[in-house]
Amino acid sequence: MKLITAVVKPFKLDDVKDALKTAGITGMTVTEVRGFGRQGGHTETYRGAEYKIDFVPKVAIDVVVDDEAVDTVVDVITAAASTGKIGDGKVWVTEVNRLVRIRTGEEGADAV
Amino acid sequence: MKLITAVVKPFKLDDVKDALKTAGITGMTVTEVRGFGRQGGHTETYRGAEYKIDFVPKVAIDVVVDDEAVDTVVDVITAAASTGKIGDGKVWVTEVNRLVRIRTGEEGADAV
Amino acid sequence: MKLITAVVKPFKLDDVKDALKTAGITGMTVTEVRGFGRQGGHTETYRGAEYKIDFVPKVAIDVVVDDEAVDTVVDVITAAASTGKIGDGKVWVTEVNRLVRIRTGEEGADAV
Amino acid sequence: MRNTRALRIISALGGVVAVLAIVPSTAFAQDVPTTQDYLNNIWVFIAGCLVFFMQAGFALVEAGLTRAKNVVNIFAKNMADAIVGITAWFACGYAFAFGGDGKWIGDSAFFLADQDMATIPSGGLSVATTFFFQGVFAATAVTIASGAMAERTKFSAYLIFSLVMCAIIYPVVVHWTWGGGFIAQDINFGDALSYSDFAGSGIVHMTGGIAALMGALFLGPRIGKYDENGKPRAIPGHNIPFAVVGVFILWFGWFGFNPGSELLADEFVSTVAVNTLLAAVAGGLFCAITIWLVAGKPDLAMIGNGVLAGLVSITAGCGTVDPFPAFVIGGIGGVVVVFAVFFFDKIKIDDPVGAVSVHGVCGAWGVLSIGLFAKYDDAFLGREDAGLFYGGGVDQLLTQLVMVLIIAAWVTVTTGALFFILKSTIGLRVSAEEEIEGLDLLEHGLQGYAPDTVHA
Amino acid sequence: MRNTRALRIISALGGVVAVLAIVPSTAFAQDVPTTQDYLNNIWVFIAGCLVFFMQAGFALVEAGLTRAKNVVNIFAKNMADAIVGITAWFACGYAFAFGGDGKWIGDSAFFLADQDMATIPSGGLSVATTFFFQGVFAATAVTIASGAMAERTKFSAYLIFSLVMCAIIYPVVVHWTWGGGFIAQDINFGDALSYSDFAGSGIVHMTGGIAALMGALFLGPRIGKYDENGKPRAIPGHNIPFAVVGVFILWFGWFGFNPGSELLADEFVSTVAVNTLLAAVAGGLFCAITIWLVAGKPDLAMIGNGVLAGLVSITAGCGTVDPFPAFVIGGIGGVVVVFAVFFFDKIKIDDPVGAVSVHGVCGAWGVLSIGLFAKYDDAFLGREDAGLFYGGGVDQLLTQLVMVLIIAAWVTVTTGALFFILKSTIGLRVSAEEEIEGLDLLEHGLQGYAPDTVHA
Amino acid sequence: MRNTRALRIISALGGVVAVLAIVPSTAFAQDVPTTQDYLNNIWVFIAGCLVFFMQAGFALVEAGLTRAKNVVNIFAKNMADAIVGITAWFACGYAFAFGGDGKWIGDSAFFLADQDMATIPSGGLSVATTFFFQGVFAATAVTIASGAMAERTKFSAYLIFSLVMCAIIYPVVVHWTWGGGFIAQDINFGDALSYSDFAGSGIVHMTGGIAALMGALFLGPRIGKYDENGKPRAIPGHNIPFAVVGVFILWFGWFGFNPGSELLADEFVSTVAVNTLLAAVAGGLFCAITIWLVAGKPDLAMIGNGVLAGLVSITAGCGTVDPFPAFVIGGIGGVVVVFAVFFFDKIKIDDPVGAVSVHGVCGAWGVLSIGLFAKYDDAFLGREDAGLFYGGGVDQLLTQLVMVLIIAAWVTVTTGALFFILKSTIGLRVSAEEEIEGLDLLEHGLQGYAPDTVHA
Ligand SMILES: Nc1ncnc2c1ncn2[C@@H]1O[C@H](COP(=O)(O)OP(=O)(O)O)[C@@H](O)[C@H]1O
Ligand SMILES: Nc1ncnc2c1ncn2[C@@H]1O[C@H](COP(=O)(O)OP(=O)(O)O)[C@@H](O)[C@H]1O
Ligand SMILES: Nc1ncnc2c1ncn2[C@@H]1O[C@H](COP(=O)(O)OP(=O)(O)O)[C@@H](O)[C@H]1O
Repeated sequence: MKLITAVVKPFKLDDVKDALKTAGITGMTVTEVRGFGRQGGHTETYRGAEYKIDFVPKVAIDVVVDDEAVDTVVDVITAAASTGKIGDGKVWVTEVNRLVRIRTGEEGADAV
Repeated sequence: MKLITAVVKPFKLDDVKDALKTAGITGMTVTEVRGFGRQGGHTETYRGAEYKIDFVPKVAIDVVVDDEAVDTVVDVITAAASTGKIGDGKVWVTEVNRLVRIRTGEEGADAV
Repeated sequence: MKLITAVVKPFKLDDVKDALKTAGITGMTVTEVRGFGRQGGHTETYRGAEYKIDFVPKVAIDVVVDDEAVDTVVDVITAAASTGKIGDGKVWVTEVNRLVRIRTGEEGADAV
Repeated sequence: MRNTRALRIISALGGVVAVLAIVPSTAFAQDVPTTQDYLNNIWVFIAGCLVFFMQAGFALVEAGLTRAKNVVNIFAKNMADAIVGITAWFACGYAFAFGGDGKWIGDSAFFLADQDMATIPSGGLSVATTFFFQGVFAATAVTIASGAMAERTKFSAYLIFSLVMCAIIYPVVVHWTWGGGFIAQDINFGDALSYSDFAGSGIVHMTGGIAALMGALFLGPRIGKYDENGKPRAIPGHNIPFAVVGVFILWFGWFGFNPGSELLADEFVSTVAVNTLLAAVAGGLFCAITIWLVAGKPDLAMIGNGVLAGLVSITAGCGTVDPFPAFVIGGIGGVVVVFAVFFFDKIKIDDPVGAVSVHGVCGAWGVLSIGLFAKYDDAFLGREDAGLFYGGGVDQLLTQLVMVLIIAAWVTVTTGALFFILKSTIGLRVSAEEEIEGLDLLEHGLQGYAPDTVHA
Repeated sequence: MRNTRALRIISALGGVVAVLAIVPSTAFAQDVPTTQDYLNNIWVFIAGCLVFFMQAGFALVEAGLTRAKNVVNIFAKNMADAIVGITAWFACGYAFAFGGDGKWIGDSAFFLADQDMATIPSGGLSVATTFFFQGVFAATAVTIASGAMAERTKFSAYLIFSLVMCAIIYPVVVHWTWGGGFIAQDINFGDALSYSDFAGSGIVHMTGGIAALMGALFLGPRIGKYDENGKPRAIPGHNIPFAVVGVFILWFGWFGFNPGSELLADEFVSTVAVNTLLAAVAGGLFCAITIWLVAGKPDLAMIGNGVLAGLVSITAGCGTVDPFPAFVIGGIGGVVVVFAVFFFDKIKIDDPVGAVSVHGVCGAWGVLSIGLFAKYDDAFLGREDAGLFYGGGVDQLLTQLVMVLIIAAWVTVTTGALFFILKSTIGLRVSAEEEIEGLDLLEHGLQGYAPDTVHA
Repeated sequence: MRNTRALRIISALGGVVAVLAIVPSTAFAQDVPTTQDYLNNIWVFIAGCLVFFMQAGFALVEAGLTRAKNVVNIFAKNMADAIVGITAWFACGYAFAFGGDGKWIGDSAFFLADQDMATIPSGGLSVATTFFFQGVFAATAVTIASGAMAERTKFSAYLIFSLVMCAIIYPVVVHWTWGGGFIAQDINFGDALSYSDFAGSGIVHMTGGIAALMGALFLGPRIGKYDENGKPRAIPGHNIPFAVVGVFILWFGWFGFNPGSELLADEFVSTVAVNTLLAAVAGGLFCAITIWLVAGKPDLAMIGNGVLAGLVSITAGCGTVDPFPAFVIGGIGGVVVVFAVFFFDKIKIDDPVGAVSVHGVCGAWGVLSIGLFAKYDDAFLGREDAGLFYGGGVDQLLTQLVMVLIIAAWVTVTTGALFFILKSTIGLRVSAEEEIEGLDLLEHGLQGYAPDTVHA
């Protein structure tokens, strides 16, 4: 199985979630994160003193899926999260050796 | 080595932590997350307008362990986090190529 | 490609970020986390009743890099994040099968 | 007609004679104010302080019911209402409202130039006291709109609105009524001797509420407020504690707003206060029951509106009704506000905090309620039992209705024109990107809740 | 006996004669209130406004010392106390407390029907002023309990408690005392001429504190408050700033609560205020020292309780003691509250905000302290030097003690019965699941701090 | 000279004769206070309550402009200022300030021992009223410094500072001026009859501001405030809503601070209030314009300072100037504060909330402004048209300047010595580790915003 991690713009979360639902994904885990990248942050002045905010708010979405589902899911996310502007984010895929559903102890595909 | 990621109900965090301690785990990293899954969210009305909260609060626990410890740890977590109710969460395991303790530079098993 | 995850002390974030920038890293994703480890927490009393805070605030930094860059990046982080005191944190490396830049659809190295 | 009014009240207490009797000294030294004169002015000033404090209440309610990414903007707008509003009031607002007895608009006392600030006319208020008390009222009137325009209005455009509102739109309404202008002079039908709006359900709240309505109308709804089928979606406020504390502060301030509008320290201050208290709890109570029945939950964000609805509803009639009718008037306000909120949501007027429903709708209801429940002479009515339910016939109700229509027309036209001009020049609304990112960073360069930074 | 009391005080200033002298007019026109009458009523009304504002203080303290997942519920309960409480006070509470001079309970003025609201009796307060001032006191009394019952009480059950408390339980206590009922008439031993409880350490705070105790008792502790060995665990509050701002607001409001209870605008208003100020700082000071010594840290969450303990402790005696004794009385309260909190924690009474210790225990201490430190006639005592330390013997102390026991008995029995009935019918406590998830979502369908939503 | 002052004002209204005329009774019964006497004391007491409430405002402003990890410490320091400050005032502060007419320091009324608290001297204030009003002023003066010393000061060291400040340093300043000491007696040049500082721009705010400056100086900047090149870095506050609500509360409290300093209930209360209101809005307005031009954004965190700057600036002159000059004085304060903040940032005085700029710099400006704009006799000046711009020449300006220098010298030396001693004994600053981790956990063992704990 694979873990797909997508870092996207916060206001795109709903779109991505809905897209994944329609694609038959039944679960995901979301984390508020801060991103540093090409998009860059912006410089503020606070009471006259400057300060640079390098990080911009992002949302990370973790989805564990069967191997065969990976490509579709990646495409679905990419499509739903894209605005064409710098800072849209990344998607990366890592290997999952084992997945367990706590409630039932089911493993692998059944646990998704 | 392996990274074990568990997504559990927030009020189970203490139980899981204590169980892991007793199981001889010396460290873990915890993140507040929001989960989407079978458990579903719930529909609220705010000032008369409805809105659906798809996400429910969860806690993600990351533990890096030696390969031989994986199964016990997964079992320990599963046991401690289970309520038998939908939404108990998942545990998944991924491969870790390398682990370093920043303070000492120790690697692998010594770094845990 | 590899995903490097570093759990460090919050006030070290800026140093690590700057060090990574200088090392030519163009992007990273940061998460507020709570850590449990040797450092231990501390016992408080609140209105006379004691309570133990096991978790201490930490920051997790995720960086996806090309395989060849891994060792330098790990060293850079370790150097920048180290205070020599217990609780400096960990760095671990996991395998990334695929990386996509949402905006362009670029894959792998080009997507970093 | 505040002056005559004050006098009327005094005679109601046994006449100027009695007043003189109380303080012989004044008999031979008309220019020496009496302790009663001092008490009047101190009390009205203290009431003004409570009204001023309502600024904090408005800010908290609006901030609590909107999103964290716009919280700095909310507070900046409320702070601006106080700063710009009072400045405009000082420059010309007070002059237009109370400067001389022209029928249409005042024309003296700009910048308070050459005003005798201190001297207290026997039984009345000094210029200083009046300027202060009426000035904080003006700041309140303009602040009402900021909530309805929240989360999408350009800061610069809002500043201009705030300026014009306090400089001319609101002052004209005041001049026509409390200032003794044409509504005070000419609007009275049949047995009705005069309009009545004791503390400003119409003059202050409906004026602010209609400006809020026009603002929301010209701005259009926030991005995401309506789904593809046009169904309204909730955009929950980010801090309910702020909202509720804000309601308590407004409620507290209202005990200056209404009782202070007696403009004298007499026995009616306490009766006005009791009516205000009862209307507020009735508003909250019946709003809670209504929303509980309709939505299945006692939605606290709505109940807060209910309390304010009760307060706005009784602001006009608090000087003329008995306690029980006050309770009824407030309770009706509490029910009305719920359906008003639903209604505006439905017709796609996006009012994040319910300002139009609370101040506009219940403000109008408050003015009209006098035509139904008026019993005592509040020194506007000039007669007892003016209300329909007390045998006063429909004349007072008609008078009140016409007053509502005149004020509504004036405010609709002027604020409409203003928003139209702003929209077609500097623009009224921020860019979609800015609205999504939040106004705080791009408009103000400041985060409401910055994470702790440590540059080690 | 407030009326006689007011009169007593006036004579204490040189007698009604002097009063007439001050205002000749009244000599020939008894029905024309004097400026002094107006000042009395305006002042007591303003004091009432400050007391009303304490609602915001209570809400903030309770919210700050509890968890974020229950914050909406906390504010909903406080808002309900104001809404339901005042409504009940209007319907029958005021009537039971002040409606006629029956020995056991009042029986007139329900819904203020046919009351002459405005007229000010010479040297006294109008019905409107009394209703307002006493009404906000009632709202305070009931709010005290909400903190102790926080984080686990069913909202509907709490509403019924709040209603009964303001409708009958508290009004009866008031009738027996301030209302001139049997405690005022019959409870005085030996040299003691009357009980004394100037502003309600016992009548208001102990009453609320005991209700809080019974509530916490019938509810049982929050899930997780005690570990497997029954050792109390801390459940830290989620917002210390709220808690401290709440304390400042309560302190501010107390300057209406105590000085306003003079029920007149005379020279004793300021002396009462000074005693109140000194007792508050002493309470905070000695509480800080105590907790610092005991727990090793100056726990701010406890120090806030200390200030409130000082204020509650002096609420009974503020009219009869000298500044230094006031400082001592407050300081003792500040020490007592620390050990009271420990004690209730130990015996498994889970009181999240320390309401029982602050209002119950220190309320009783306040009433008793008069028996020790009373020096001046506060117009209850009817004599100088009534305190044991001033040669007044033990009679006053005994009288105070009996008063405490009577009130405690009444409140314990009635609230006990009420909570028992609630528990065995609709239920007093939410489900374990709901308690763990938090009351906000399931009881109110509202998050206290909703994350920003963007439906793009 | 407050007493004579009060008298002077009364004569200004027609003389003591008139006063007697108003209340014949006093003619034959000097010991019976008049309604005017009661009104005076009640009003000044109410004003004192508003000033007391400023404690909450200071706490919120300081907390809002600093980091979440130190929020408990901020509130603990403000609470301590009230507790320790008032206790010190009670023990000896009041005695040093107002105990007898020694030229250098008072020497009676320690712990208010044997004071006649209640009796009201004709036309004046009782000891109780004076103690209360002046006591809350003292608490304000000390609180000013806490903001500048935020996020790095040892709690124990701060407590000692707070104690000494209210026990001796501030009281001496008061004795020299309002207490009738040597500045009041001897500092007047040429035509100038006396210094003037109506409500304490210099006596209270500059005193606090200079203490703040010395504190920040001895502490040194927070870790990370300056980058390797010594360029100042912003450390954004964690809660802008707190900061703005705090400003509104302070503004609200200032309507007790300035008008209450009239120490009488007369017609000048309202004129002082109007000047205060106008200076505040001018301060906010011109500060906003300045920062918008300089930094390109209307920085709300700075605008809040601007409003406070306007208020501090008019605190000295509010009793002697016309409305327009008041607006100008406040506006200048609003511009000055911006550059003052930049200046102190530049010279590495790290003042997280701008206390030195707001209270120190604008406090001095306020005192001097009298030398320029004074028109009426505020009962200090003893003459009309004392200001340079009104033909009064430079004598008053010189007098004001010397007064500023004397107070500045005294406070600089004493607080400097105090901080030096603290630094070289128990230490003034927390460890670097503690500063980085935050003061809340290590100094107070309490988190400001604890996450919800559930021990299932
Ligand atoms: N190498 C990386 N490792 C981890 N996260 C990254 C990396 N590069 C970018 N990100 C994340 O992706 C977000 C968007 O990247 P950015 O370079 O700003 O724009 P784009 O995705 O269009 O290239 C960043 O804010 C960061 O959260
Ligand atoms: N495919 C998935 N990938 C990542 N996280 C998931 C996935 N499915 C579920 N989760 C996480 O597990 C939590 C519980 O899953 P849910 O389906 O609600 O109940 P259960 O675990 O009993 O099946 C979810 O809230 C989500 O955080
Ligand atoms: N086995 C582990 N798995 C995941 N995170 C860990 C693990 N051990 C430690 N950590 C993280 O590293 C942080 C520091 O570890 P700790 O043992 O306290 O000090 P050190 O890193 O010096 O050994 C912890 O707070 C935790 O966040």
